[in-house]
Amino acid sequence: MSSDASSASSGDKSETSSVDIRGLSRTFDGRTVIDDLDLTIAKGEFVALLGHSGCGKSTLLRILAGLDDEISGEVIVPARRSAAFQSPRLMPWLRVWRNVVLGLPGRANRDRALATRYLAEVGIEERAGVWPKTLSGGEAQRVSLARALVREPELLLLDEPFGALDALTRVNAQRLVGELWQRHGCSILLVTHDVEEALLLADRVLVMDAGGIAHEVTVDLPRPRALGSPEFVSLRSRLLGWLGVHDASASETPLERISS
Amino acid sequence: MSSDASSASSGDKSETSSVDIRGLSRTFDGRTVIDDLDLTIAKGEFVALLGHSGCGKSTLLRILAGLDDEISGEVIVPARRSAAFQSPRLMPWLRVWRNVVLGLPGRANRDRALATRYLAEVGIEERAGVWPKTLSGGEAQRVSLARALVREPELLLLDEPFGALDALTRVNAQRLVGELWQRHGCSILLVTHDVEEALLLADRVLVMDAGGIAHEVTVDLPRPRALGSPEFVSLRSRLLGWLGVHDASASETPLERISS
Amino acid sequence: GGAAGAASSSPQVTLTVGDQAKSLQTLLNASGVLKGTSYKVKWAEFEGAAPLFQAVQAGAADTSYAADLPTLQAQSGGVPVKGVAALHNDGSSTGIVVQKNSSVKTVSDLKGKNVVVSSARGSIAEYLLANALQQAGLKYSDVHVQYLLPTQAQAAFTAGKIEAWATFGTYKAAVVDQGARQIVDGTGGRVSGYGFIGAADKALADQGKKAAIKDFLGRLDKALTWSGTHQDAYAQAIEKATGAKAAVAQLIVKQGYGELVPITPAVTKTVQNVADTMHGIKILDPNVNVADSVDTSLFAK
Amino acid sequence: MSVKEYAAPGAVPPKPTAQAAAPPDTRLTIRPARRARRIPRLPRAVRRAIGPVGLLVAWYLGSVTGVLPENVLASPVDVVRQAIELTSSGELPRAIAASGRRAATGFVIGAAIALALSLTAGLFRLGEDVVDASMGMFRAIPWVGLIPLFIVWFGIDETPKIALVALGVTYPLYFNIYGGIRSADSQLVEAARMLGLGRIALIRYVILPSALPGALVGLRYALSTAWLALVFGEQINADAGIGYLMSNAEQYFRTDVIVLCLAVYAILGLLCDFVVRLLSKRLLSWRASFDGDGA
Amino acid sequence: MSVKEYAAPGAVPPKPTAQAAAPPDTRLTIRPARRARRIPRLPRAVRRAIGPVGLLVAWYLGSVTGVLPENVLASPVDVVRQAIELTSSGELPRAIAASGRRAATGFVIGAAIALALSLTAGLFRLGEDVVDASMGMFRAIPWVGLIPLFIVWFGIDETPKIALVALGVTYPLYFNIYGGIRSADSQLVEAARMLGLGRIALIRYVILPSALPGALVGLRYALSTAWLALVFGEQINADAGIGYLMSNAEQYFRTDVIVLCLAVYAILGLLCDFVVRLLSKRLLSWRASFDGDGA
Ligand SMILES: Nc1ncnc2c1ncn2[C@@H]1O[C@H](COP(=O)(O)OP(=O)(O)OP(=O)(O)O)[C@@H](O)[C@H]1O
Ligand SMILES: Nc1ncnc2c1ncn2[C@@H]1O[C@H](COP(=O)(O)OP(=O)(O)OP(=O)(O)O)[C@@H](O)[C@H]1O
Ligand SMILES: [Mg+2]
Ligand SMILES: [Mg+2]
Repeated sequence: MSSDASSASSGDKSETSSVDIRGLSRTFDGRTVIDDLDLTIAKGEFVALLGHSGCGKSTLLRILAGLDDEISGEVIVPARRSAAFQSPRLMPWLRVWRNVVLGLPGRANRDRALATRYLAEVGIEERAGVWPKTLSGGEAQRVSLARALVREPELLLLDEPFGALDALTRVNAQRLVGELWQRHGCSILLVTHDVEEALLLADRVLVMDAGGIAHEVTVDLPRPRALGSPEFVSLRSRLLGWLGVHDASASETPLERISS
Repeated sequence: MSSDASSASSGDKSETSSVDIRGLSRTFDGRTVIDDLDLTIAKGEFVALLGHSGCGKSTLLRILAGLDDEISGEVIVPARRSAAFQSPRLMPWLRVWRNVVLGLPGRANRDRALATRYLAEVGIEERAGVWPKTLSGGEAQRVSLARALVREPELLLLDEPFGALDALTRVNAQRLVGELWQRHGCSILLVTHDVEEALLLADRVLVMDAGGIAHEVTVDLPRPRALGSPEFVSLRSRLLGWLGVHDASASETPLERISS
Repeated sequence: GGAAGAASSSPQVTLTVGDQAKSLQTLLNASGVLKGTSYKVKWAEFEGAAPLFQAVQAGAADTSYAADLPTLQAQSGGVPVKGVAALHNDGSSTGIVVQKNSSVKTVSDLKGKNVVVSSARGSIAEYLLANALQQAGLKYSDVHVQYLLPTQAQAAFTAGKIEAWATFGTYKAAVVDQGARQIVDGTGGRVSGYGFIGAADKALADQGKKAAIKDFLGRLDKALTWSGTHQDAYAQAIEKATGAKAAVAQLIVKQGYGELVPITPAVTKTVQNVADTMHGIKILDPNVNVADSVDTSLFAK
Repeated sequence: MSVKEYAAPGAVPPKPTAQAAAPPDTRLTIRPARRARRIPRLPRAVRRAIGPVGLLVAWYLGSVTGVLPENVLASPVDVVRQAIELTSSGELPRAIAASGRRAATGFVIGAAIALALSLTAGLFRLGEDVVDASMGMFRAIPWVGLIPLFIVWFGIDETPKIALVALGVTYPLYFNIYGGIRSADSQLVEAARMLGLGRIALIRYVILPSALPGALVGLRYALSTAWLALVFGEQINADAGIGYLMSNAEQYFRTDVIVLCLAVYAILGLLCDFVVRLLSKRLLSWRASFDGDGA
Repeated sequence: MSVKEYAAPGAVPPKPTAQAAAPPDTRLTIRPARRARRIPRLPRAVRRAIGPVGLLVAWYLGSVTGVLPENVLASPVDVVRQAIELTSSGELPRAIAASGRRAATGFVIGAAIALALSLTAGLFRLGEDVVDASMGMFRAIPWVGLIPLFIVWFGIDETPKIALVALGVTYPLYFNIYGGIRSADSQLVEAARMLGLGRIALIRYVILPSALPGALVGLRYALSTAWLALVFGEQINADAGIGYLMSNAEQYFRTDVIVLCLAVYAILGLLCDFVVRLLSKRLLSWRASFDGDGA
């Protein structure tokens, strides 16, 4: 890994910001995916990131995770980060519970009780002892989420962590993330395709396009938030508009377009 | 593959039904995941399958696809099937377009124009010539969808094919599937976690639970369907109730539970 | 096979001559004696006696060329081969050497020592060791014999890893050159000095081949005679054919077999003694009846 | 980067000529797995014995009919007789024990070297450049040519024999472990880094498990190489061992003993294979991979 | 199967003692890749030459200081002199050409056999049972012991030499291709079946590409084996070839020629490796796998 600790680099904003990105660019084989992007995430802030498929969300997360250094620009992130990737990326040769606590320091990486507690949180404690290959799609995604949550980071990077979950499981997982965030005060960057999810959870919602942050909206609704409130509905429709679903009326979900 | 053509087995219902399942069971290491399940899908019917994560939806699809024969019970399916799996399962050593037309008979498996047409349908024709490893999550899912659609099957099995897509891309992909279905008259079994998606697209919505079809509802709303119609809203709330999101009022989405 | 006369004049006969390290081939080509044969000579080259006899056994070579002991070993092992002519030298090429500062001065001093024998079990060097010990009044079991291939033993000897080495030819010459002491050599009848040209039973049964072998032996005799009178030309031929250095080539010429002799009862008796000695130390088992393992009808002087 | 507008619906080709015209109404029955319904199959062990036993029979027939001449490949009957004789005299068990000791020691040393080298080459680019190029070169050098050097360095006792085994074992293990490390899924490596695994933990929990399938292939090859290296090793001043037994028999044209040694090698090979199979089954139970058709 | 109610929120451990206490405010700068900023590195070819060149230097120093005795390992100077001489006389090029022809023919035959066998064993359970067990057994049989049999079957001309090469090449290729086939991802095999790929297409588009990384490891090993087998093969009635040159030099005591042959083998090994590297780069460009740290 080519990221080095550098206390000097925590400049003027360091006391309040968790992530500082200045002029970040990333090019794949001549295709610029991230183009001179600036972004600051405050300490303890919950930021949601929306954007079309292929617009560079995962790329941005990988850079913040320190996994991609073929970049230009300046990126400052907390040392203690944790991520749930878009695909579960479980180690197939470790039992589910070992996957959850893998990488925890010291004896904790053998702490089955700890792993089981988090697996219970995502509703699959009874699968703690099996091989990952036997998990269903949603189960694997939940293990991956548990693995990200167990390590109490300062910055939590979540790449569509609820995509493969059914309605009930998803609600529970969202609530779990919300609670952990409030309890530990970490910063969260959540990539999602669900506008309502973004608005329910985040302090700020960003829309990525053309390699940068094209739109940004601060959600200063009080928590817990109600889907039906007029502010919520108008925010949703604004975001959907930015995402290209222009003809969705305030009371419609994007799907309605199918019937138009 | 252990499925043999057997014209004798197409019994009394064969003229009208596409899929016939009688008393199907599947057990993994003593855990019964599918338990004496009966299901008939008519020719040209569009069936959506809902259910909690890990309830056996993908297992059922794998059986219908002929990929799992450690079953008991009787399963009759059309010879010409096609599937988009929950994970994209692209061959990493074939360019994107080769993946799309892979397996088509004769010269068609080299027909780049055909592949590109379908890739254009899902909005990624410009990525036709790259290696799958460079695709984003949503891009890979769309390639997988294009690969399933290109072969014009009699039974199309779709396992959460829109899960990783943003709102706009998803609307377009849904429309594409709907159109192809109407044009070719194939039967479709669509696994989804999105209740609205199920209600917008399907003739019939099934809810799987405890290894069988626990609930079933026929959606005889006219197409195109409107999300806002009272029948739609009441169907949605019934389905959400079956899925365990009991306190969702008719006008709320499941997410609202977070705020309660 | 057909009638002797018809076969011997038939151009169809191909004689596959077994050879070790191109020795015969070089000699016969250099002396030019093979011109005008009525049969075709094909060479079968091998690294040592064992693979050569394997080829004879497998029917891939018609004749063999080896010292007395390897030939006896092959016959003892059931290889269908008979000696048809004997080769002779003075035995000086075989010897036992020790490190220059060794306390071993005579054969009797070897008692209780490790002695390395090259090339292998049942080689002439081993016979020399056995015979020398016997003459010195020792039992064969008074020394501890170790077997090493010559290249390996040479490396070990040079590196001082072995004290006494029963060896032969260029290997011996090389270490003696560097100061090693020879405590005994094969002269004076300590080794028989005999080698054999052998013929496969199958070849002998084929009249055409038998005639060819007979003719070949005559030419080989001439070639050996030539080598005695044209030592320099012969040495140069060896250098050219094998890449050996001049000194080595000269040594080969000097120590090589100098004449072809018929297998007379005297030869048979000498070689039988060798066989008996080796049988006595359980190196040659079963023993070979030499008189029964030769065919004296092909070569006489 | 802007999202393109999708092609108009009409652009979907109305009838892509792609699909072969299977009769539109054909339906199949998915049959429950055969094993549940047919007569139980031959047990695995029996089926795996088909090959070796078949070869044995072929050998016997070849000997009887004279296709395999007696003086080149002794008949099974002779070989069995010889086996009984050498076993009761204790020579064969002693040889196997001596060779086994050498093979085991050499194997352990070689495996340790191979692991160290392949980790160096697999984990560091510089290590790769320096080690891997040298290994490719070394491997190509015939070690029979190096035996004199071995003798100079290691003497003529046990050490050079063990060193030869170690040398023979190192290459297949090195190449396969190195190849295995380099085929580790980069996504998993990334995940592990994100989880904060240090270098040691990364090796232990990600790199080595990834390399395991390859390493087991190498192990299979290396185990038989360990025995084979002794065919040459035991020509160096040995007085026991199967290699010694065999080269000795070669010297004396004892085809029955030679073939007995070959048979012992074959049996040892089968045993080693069996061990590797067991090991693979245990160590790779996490794997979801192609395991051949039912046929 | 019913979905369990989730644990009550309070059950989340308030402070799992898991995380090491890194100072809570530590932040890092993700630095752009070094290659973009530092002095350009040594080119790859130069770095890969470090190992071989280093060994050359060690050899030279060893010869000069007497650590490597002259009569065991000739000095580089002598070897170079010999190389020039034998090259100008045409003997060395002729030897390489002769060995190369044999190695190439044998390699092609061996590779074809290995491919056929590994496909049989990899694709069919019955094939696995019969072929794989036999291969494990055959591999363990020392082929030096089989040379007499080879002579009976193939005579003493070119055929036994080529057969030896083929035999040596078959095993590493077989083991690695078979291992590769068996590590094919079952998810991809399923996908391919679903797409209606027939058996041939399955092999061509799924099984063989999956086995490719393993096969390339085997190829690397097999290519050097091809040359090495000739060290023995060319002891049987050869009059050209590097193996012949070497054993001849052994007979006549030419350590300089021996070492020259070893050097030629080493260079051939490097060349073969280079070819396999190129091939890997081309054939595996689709792969996203671990390629070592930047170090
Ligand atoms: N290694 C790579 N080489 C080349 N192109 C790449 C590579 N990785 C990603 N890309 C391309 O960069 C673009 C952004 O990818 P990214 O994964 O960040 O998208 P995303 O916003 O996460 O999309 P999705 O919502 O579909 O997951 C995509 O078009 C993708 O094809
Ligand atoms: N090979 C297997 N061995 C053991 N258990 C398995 C295997 N495959 C699936 N299962 C289990 O069977 C159950 C059903 O799996 P399935 O993949 O059908 O779920 P699903 O309904 O598709 O869930 P999701 O919505 O999360 O994808 C899960 O609990 C899963 O862990
Ligand atoms: Mg993404
Ligand atoms: Mg599923």
